[in-house]
Amino acid sequence: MNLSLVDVGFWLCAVVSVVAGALVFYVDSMARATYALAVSFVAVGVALLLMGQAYMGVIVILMMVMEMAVMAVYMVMFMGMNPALMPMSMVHSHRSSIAAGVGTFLLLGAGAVLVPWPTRRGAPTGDVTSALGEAIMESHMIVMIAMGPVMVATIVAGVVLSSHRTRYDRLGDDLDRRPADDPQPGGVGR
Amino acid sequence: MASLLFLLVASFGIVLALRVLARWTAVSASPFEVEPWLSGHPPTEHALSRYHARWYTASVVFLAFDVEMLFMYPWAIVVGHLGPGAVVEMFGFLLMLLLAVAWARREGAFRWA
Amino acid sequence: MADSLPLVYVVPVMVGLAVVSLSVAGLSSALEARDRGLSVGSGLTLPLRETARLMRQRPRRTVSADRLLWRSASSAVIPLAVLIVAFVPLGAHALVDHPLGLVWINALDVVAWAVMWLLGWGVNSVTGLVGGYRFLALALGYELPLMFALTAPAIAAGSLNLAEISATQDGLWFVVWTPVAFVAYCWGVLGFSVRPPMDPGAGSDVNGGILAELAAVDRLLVLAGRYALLVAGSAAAVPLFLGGGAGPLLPGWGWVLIKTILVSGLLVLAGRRLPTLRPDKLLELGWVVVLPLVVAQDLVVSVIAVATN
Amino acid sequence: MTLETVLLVASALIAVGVYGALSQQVVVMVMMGLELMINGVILAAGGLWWFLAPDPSGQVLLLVVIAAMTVEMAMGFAVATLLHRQAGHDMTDMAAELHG
Repeated sequence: MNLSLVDVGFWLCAVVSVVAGALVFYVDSMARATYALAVSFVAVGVALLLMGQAYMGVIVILMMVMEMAVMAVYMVMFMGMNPALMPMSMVHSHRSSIAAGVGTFLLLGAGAVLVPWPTRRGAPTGDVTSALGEAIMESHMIVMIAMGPVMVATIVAGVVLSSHRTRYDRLGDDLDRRPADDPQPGGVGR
Repeated sequence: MASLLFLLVASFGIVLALRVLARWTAVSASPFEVEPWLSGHPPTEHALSRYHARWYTASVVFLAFDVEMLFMYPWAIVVGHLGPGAVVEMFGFLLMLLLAVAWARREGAFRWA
Repeated sequence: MADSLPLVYVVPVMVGLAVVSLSVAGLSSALEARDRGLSVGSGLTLPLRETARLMRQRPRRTVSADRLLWRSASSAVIPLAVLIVAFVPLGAHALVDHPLGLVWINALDVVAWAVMWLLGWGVNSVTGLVGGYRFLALALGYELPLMFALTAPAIAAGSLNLAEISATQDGLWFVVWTPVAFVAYCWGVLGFSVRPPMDPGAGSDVNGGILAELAAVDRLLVLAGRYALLVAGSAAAVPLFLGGGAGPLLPGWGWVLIKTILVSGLLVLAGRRLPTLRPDKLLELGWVVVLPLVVAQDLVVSVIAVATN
Repeated sequence: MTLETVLLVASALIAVGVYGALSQQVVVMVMMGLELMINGVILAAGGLWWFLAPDPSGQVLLLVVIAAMTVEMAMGFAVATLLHRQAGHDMTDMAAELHG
């Protein structure tokens, strides 16, 4: 068996991503849990790089590090207790969850090994990134068109859910109070 | 990729070397354990229990908006030869998002609340 | 990636980054010294003396600090700057000549989010944590304009490779017709290197914020790393907006070096002239003024790119 | 590195995610479990693309997975914030009262 550098890199990424992923639910500190998940994502990003998907690899690293940085804030603010000082167990139905996890692995793993995968058809184009750019602009334009409303809906729903003061609290019943009444002044128009 | 890996190792190596060197040059290598500086007050709680971020809504808007960067980079390198259609599509998409941002602004999403 | 520079060039690049960072730090403290009526010379040598002092200082740690994350964060600032510089072409080629160099630079500047917040978190001090949160709040404001600013040169050049982007600016630098993107980019550089005026996260009103309680070699690594990040960000601006290694007489790397020094010097000067920008003031400004402006800049660039193609 | 090994690693990630999503009590930790599962899906989709059909469609699919994940995070955070505000005794409300 000849092991190439790519194989070594892949196995390294594989071990790091799974171990870091498991650490998320093992460590006591919320910051450590979040950043363990970030490490897991970075390892998967590197694995994508090794599989000839440079853009996907880099963008996974970019997006996930950014999102985990925000995630850490939510973890710290909303966990309601302080595991940085005291070890905690915030787990319920531990045994059945482990059983579910193991079952999932056996099922998916068996599928991965036993399914007779077809052989590769086609080869990657020279420039995967620009092929992707052309795909989202031409043959798969529908994805872009669908994603716009989805993101607008996410922004609107997210703001509605997460803010406890609406425009009527800020601008008055007739929406004509200027400057707006905010707990803390700032921003544009002050 | 190999040179990137090499640089990663080399730069962390330099940092490690500085840390090791500092053990030699410092007046004492054993760390001095102190309480955090609080104008002389003794800390009575953990640091995180005294502060609350005030920009949750802004971070939600940010996360929703930054999805667009996924599409922006592949688009950027092909727009030149795809022509006006690609420009119209992308900026229509962005305009929609900016309208959502303007709406979020009226709801006070970018204010401390 | 066959075009990457040979690995021996790592040494001069790292030495260059260190020397330029020290010089920029010297400029900054010399200006500070002049404003305080001290001798400019003492300001110029302050970074060297500070280095010696911090290497001599006894290390400190706070009670129940998260030492793993704190140490990891303070160790990561300098490597982050080195990796950004690795993608910057010194003339025709970079240390790492990747087809997606631009996206890499964006990904690396995002890593600063994690590093700076962890610096504030790890110390287990309320002032440090407040600094970390301030940094993140500021990052929410500057990051999207920075991303759109990075896109402008990519659209104009039709490439995400920094060497190709700098080669496209034959005769006309992108800064001339993408000034908004350039300013937004510089704003982002000041943001991720936590330099004034984008440094409320390290403000003196919160006892140094993310720098609180850092001492000895930990403090040295972070303070030096902040200057290195500023220099690395300025170096990345050179192929993006300032024509890369283009210039008379000198070889490509010489011009990259000169332009890098000029940009980082200008950013230090600007930082001394402007008041500290607070996240609560800046968040909305970034979203409803700067972001649409940068998007409009991208629109102009892409219309020109389509028209000239 | 073969398709089988990539999918095995992806299954391991998904399995750990399933454990986390089922066993955790706090909303944000449940989200971490979900994200770990999506992490596995990203790896599996990348592997399938590379080993079976390296054409742009697979990449577009990956983009959609990543976008879906980000949307999931934004909505998850929004819901977590809402739940926290509804609890009525959190720091945010206390902070708002102080400003009153």
